[in-house]
Amino acid sequence: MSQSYNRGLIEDFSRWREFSAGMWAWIFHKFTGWVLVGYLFTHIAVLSTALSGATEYTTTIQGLESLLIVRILEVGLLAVAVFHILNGLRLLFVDLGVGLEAQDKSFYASLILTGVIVVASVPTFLAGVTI
Amino acid sequence: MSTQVPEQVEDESASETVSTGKQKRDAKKRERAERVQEQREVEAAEKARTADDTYHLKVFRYDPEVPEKQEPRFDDFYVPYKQGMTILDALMWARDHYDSSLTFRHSCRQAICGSDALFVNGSQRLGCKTQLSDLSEPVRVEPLPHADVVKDLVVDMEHFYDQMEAVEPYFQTNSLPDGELEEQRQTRENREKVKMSTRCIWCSACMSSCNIAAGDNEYLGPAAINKAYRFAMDEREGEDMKQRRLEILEQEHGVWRCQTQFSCTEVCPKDIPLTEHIQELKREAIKNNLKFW
Amino acid sequence: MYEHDVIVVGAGGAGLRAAIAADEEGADVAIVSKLHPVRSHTGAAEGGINAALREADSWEDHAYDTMKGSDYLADAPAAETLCKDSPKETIKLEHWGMAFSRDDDGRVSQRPFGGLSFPRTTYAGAETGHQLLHTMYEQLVKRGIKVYDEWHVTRLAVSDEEQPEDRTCHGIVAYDVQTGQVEGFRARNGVILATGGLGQVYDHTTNAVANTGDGVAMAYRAGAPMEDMEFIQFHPTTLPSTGVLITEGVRGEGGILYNEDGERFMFEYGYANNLGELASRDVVSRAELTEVNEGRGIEDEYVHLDMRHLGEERIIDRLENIIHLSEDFEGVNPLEAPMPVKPGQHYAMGGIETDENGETCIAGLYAAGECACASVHGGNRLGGNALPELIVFGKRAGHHAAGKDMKEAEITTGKVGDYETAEIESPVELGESGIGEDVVADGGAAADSGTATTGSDLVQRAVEDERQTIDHLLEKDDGIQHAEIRERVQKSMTQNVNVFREEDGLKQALRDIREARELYQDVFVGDKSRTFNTDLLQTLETRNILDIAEAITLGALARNEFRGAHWRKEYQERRDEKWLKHTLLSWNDGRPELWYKPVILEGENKTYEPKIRSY
Amino acid sequence: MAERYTSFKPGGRRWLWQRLTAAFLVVVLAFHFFLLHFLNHADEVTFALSQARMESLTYFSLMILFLVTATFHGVNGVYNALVNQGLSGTRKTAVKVTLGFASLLLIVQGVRTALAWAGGVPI
Ligand SMILES: Cc1cc2nc3c(=O)[nH]c(=O)nc-3n(C[C@H](O)[C@H](O)[C@H](O)COP(=O)(O)OP(=O)(O)OC[C@H]3O[C@@H](n4cnc5c(N)ncnc54)[C@H](O)[C@@H]3O)c2cc1C
Ligand code: HEM
Ligand code: SF4
Ligand code: F3S
Ligand code: FES
Repeated sequence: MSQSYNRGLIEDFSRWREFSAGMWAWIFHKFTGWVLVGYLFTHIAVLSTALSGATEYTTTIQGLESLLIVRILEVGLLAVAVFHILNGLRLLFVDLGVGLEAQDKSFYASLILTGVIVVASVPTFLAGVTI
Repeated sequence: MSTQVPEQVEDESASETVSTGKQKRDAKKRERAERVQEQREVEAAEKARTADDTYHLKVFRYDPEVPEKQEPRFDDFYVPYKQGMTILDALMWARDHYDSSLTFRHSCRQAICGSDALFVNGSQRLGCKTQLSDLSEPVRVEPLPHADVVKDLVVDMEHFYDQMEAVEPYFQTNSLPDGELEEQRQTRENREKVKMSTRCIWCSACMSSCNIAAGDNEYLGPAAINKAYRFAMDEREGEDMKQRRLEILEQEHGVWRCQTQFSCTEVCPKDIPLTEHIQELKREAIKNNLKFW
Repeated sequence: MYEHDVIVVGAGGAGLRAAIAADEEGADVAIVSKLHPVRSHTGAAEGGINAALREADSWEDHAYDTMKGSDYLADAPAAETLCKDSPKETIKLEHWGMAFSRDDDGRVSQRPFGGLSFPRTTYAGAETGHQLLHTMYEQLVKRGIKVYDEWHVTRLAVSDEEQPEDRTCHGIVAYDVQTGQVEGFRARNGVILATGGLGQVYDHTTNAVANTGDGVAMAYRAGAPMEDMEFIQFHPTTLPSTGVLITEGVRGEGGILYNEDGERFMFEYGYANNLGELASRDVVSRAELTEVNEGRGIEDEYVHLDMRHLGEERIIDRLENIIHLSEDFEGVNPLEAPMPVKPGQHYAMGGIETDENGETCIAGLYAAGECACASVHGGNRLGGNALPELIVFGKRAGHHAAGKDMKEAEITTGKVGDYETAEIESPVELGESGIGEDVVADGGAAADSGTATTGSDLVQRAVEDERQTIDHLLEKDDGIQHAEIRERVQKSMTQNVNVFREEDGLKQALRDIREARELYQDVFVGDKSRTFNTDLLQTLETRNILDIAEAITLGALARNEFRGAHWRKEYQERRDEKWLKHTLLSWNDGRPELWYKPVILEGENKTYEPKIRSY
Repeated sequence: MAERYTSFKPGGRRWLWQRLTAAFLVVVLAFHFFLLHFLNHADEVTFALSQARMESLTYFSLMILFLVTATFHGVNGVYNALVNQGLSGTRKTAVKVTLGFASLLLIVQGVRTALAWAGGVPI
């Protein structure tokens, strides 16, 4: 073992090119999951300004919400959440042993559906933003 | 029988009593012929490089002992194409005609010994089962990812074997028939159920393709889980054995590690529905435990 | 040096069964194999295992079929042992969990096979060998039997008494493929050879690349004779580019053979007016080759096997596997085009001479499986008789080597009793070329064991000799490569010692082999690395191929008759008055020595009278 | 089997809970998004509105449950991903403790906020 050539990280990082549907789904799910927990923590942090009083809270929120960048990030969050939900459902079905043969198709479907939903919600999400 | 006698292709062997003198002369003649032959081979190689009906292979090379190969590199080989040629055929051709030190495992040439799983154009395949004509050029041939390279295309399989052997991969039952001439009964349906799982040839393609197995060395991996499935689902083993098997599979690094990436199922040269088997075991394990709650 | 009671060389069906048997007897046993066990070629067997399991069947019938199939060149005690033990051993596999195909009542399925009077071929789909190999390896794991895998055994450590019958085998020498180390393995009780087939002597074979007849050649050079080597089975339907087997089932279902002109030659040219494509393997093989030789072959190489007319549904139902084989290995979709096929080497009936306990004439040396010749198959093996041979004789050899009391063998080994010696007529010198030059004589009795007194010393000597041989091969910088030598021999064997054999061709083959032997003096290994040096290993294997090719050809040249798979142009009949005897070839100071021993046709209850073999 | 026997190892239990929480989250998260982005537009969010909703016991308990399941699901997911990367030994224990602590903190903070809105547990 000791004398063998260790291909290490180079190997792992260049492999994505050869990924197949199920592996992309895994990567995306992982990524979106992490973003969501990250958001959960920030979300609670922001909300807990409520502890310091009503006005404090309202100004913080409205201040944030008026920023375009925040709105755009929210759209991103929506995309992330929708994908995670849809692919999560796909995974739940896989766990139940349903539709295993169509696992790649259902992944593509999740992607497309995510796209559609996100595009459709952009107007609502960007509504009332002051630039 | 009316079999016709084949026409011998006659050469100088017609006369039976060959003097040693003649033998020597023959030997000389042959030697000359050989040299011409060699010449031809070199020319052929040159032509091969430029001709249309050759395949361009880029093959991973590494040898810890040979200074030029200590730093891994890719070598180019141009192999003349023949109808039906597989990756393995091409590698053998390259080895026998260009570089005798080109090293890879192979034996059966018919997808049953599981020696020659390779990483070809970005996916795990059996060399002997992959037609060159199905691949785009240049054909990149590498050793299996996520395994230590011993030399060229040969990887260390020990870890894979360890995992395979960690699941008590042998039939166990408490209720064999008494007579040594009497078999255990098994329904056709049950045999059908385990059939695919018994086809595994231990090639390790699945293990190599799985990102989880790459990250977690203790993960049993799809092949070993499939092996356990083969026994857990075999009705001849009986219920208490199944219990035991599920206990093995339920370890921290057993079935729960699988993240349903499906790549194992995709690369398996024997078309074993690995993900399906793993998922079924997860459900079995859960069901089994709910009984005890 | 490693030390065990019993050392088994090879981990195919025979080797695994032998190891398990020795373990059952309480011996400390280890397997040394150049491939990991599950890579062994037993895995390739498709058809099944013959065993008389049912009430309507009997081992006597099976024995009768086997003797008839062998064209009366099998030894009855061996054939009867096979048929008597096979049911028990087959059921044992079932008890070990092997996934046999099942009947509706849950019993193991059996199917009809060529040459059998009862459907007694027990099978597991079209992958019986794979299931058998894996089931047995599982038992090995269960018992924790030590396996030295990827250790290439290169020679036996045998004492050097004058007569092989007085010699003792003390162990083996093996080369660790991963590290390049040469090590000795001392066997306190015995060494069992189970190295499998020798198909690589031919350039077109259903056998694996690893089937180079190492065990046969090693034993031969250590003094154990090779028996009936001229009997080689050729299968008529193998894919031209790889030799992958297309099962007889295709013809069974109605597949048709065509030549280049689209003629159904089996009938049109009268090769088999009654059975056509379904004639026996040797007849069909000869017919195909005749077509090719007469210029009616496709690309001067093969003929077509067409099954399209069977209809997609039926093909998928019964021959699905064939679609994959043809597509994967030949790039031809048999639903759209006929499959190219040609005859290919398939099985060696001959091998190391043993008795029905697997023992050779050298004390402590055993052989089992395809590398051995107990003689069960005689002139022709019946389909489905090789796998039972592995489990029956593998087990017996294992038990015997581990010291279990067994019934005295009826078959004799070595030059005892009723044997006759014979002259060899050969156009060229035979045997070792240029002994005494700088190549250390490979194999044979430990070259000079003068000072070696104990078994361990003897093994150590052999190790040193082997190290020298290997160092020598690795040091040489220039010469000829093994691939070229091997290719010459393989080509010549396929050309001259194939399905058709005639005197001129056989002599030509001997000349070619001689030439190859001389070239081998100049062989060099291009790869100088000690790590996984397949170049070196194949060079060593090529040496074995040379010895075996010579033995096959010599036996064929000497046998002036047509029996079983051995066809001679000059002699179109079986000649029982002269040839009811086994061909044996001993290695005598670097030269082959030919002799014969009579066939034993007396069975336990009856004598098998030679009849005309017709089906 | 006299004693209550279970071979159920945490691996399997966590796996099951990850699925169960996921199934629950599908519904609640969808509801949450819908409510806060489509029914009430983001720029209209105020303390008062939140307060109004929180004062209903149903909504309050749903949100607490939402918080707890999401925290479990998310944190367990992260932990799982790390184990999948071969995390073991003391590092694994350390990660486990840290993640556990973080979740606790998150839940406490979340509950405090909710209470602030509702002005005590709504009855
Ligand atoms: C395509 C095909 C289909 C067949 N179908 C059937 C069938 O349906 N029914 C039937 O009865 N028979 C069938 N046969 C025949 C039968 O499968 C073989 O005869 C049998 O499997 C041989 O088993 P074995 O154990 O002797 O050798 P193998 O399985 O070939 O094993 C040889 C072992 O020896 C080891 N070895 C070799 N050389 C060395 C060395 N130098 N050092 C260390 N180890 C070494 C190898 O690593 C290997 O483990 C078929 C054969 C083929 C090729
Ligand atoms: C709304 C519905 C949701 C569904 C259906 C869902 C589904 C899933 C499923 C099935 C998994 C397990 C994947 C596996 O183990 O193979 C998972 C993982 C995960 N989820 Fe969710 N989830 C949802 C919401 C959330 C939320 C709100 C968060 C954030 C707090 C989140 C964070 C995570 C994380 C971090 C993982 C681990 C990802 C990884 O493998 O690295 N999920 N999800
Ligand atoms: S499961 Fe498939 S891919 Fe994995 S080792 Fe077995 S045969 Fe190879
Ligand atoms: S690739 Fe790995 S994650 Fe599961 S489905 Fe296969 S084992
Ligand atoms: S050579 Fe045996 S599987 Fe490819």
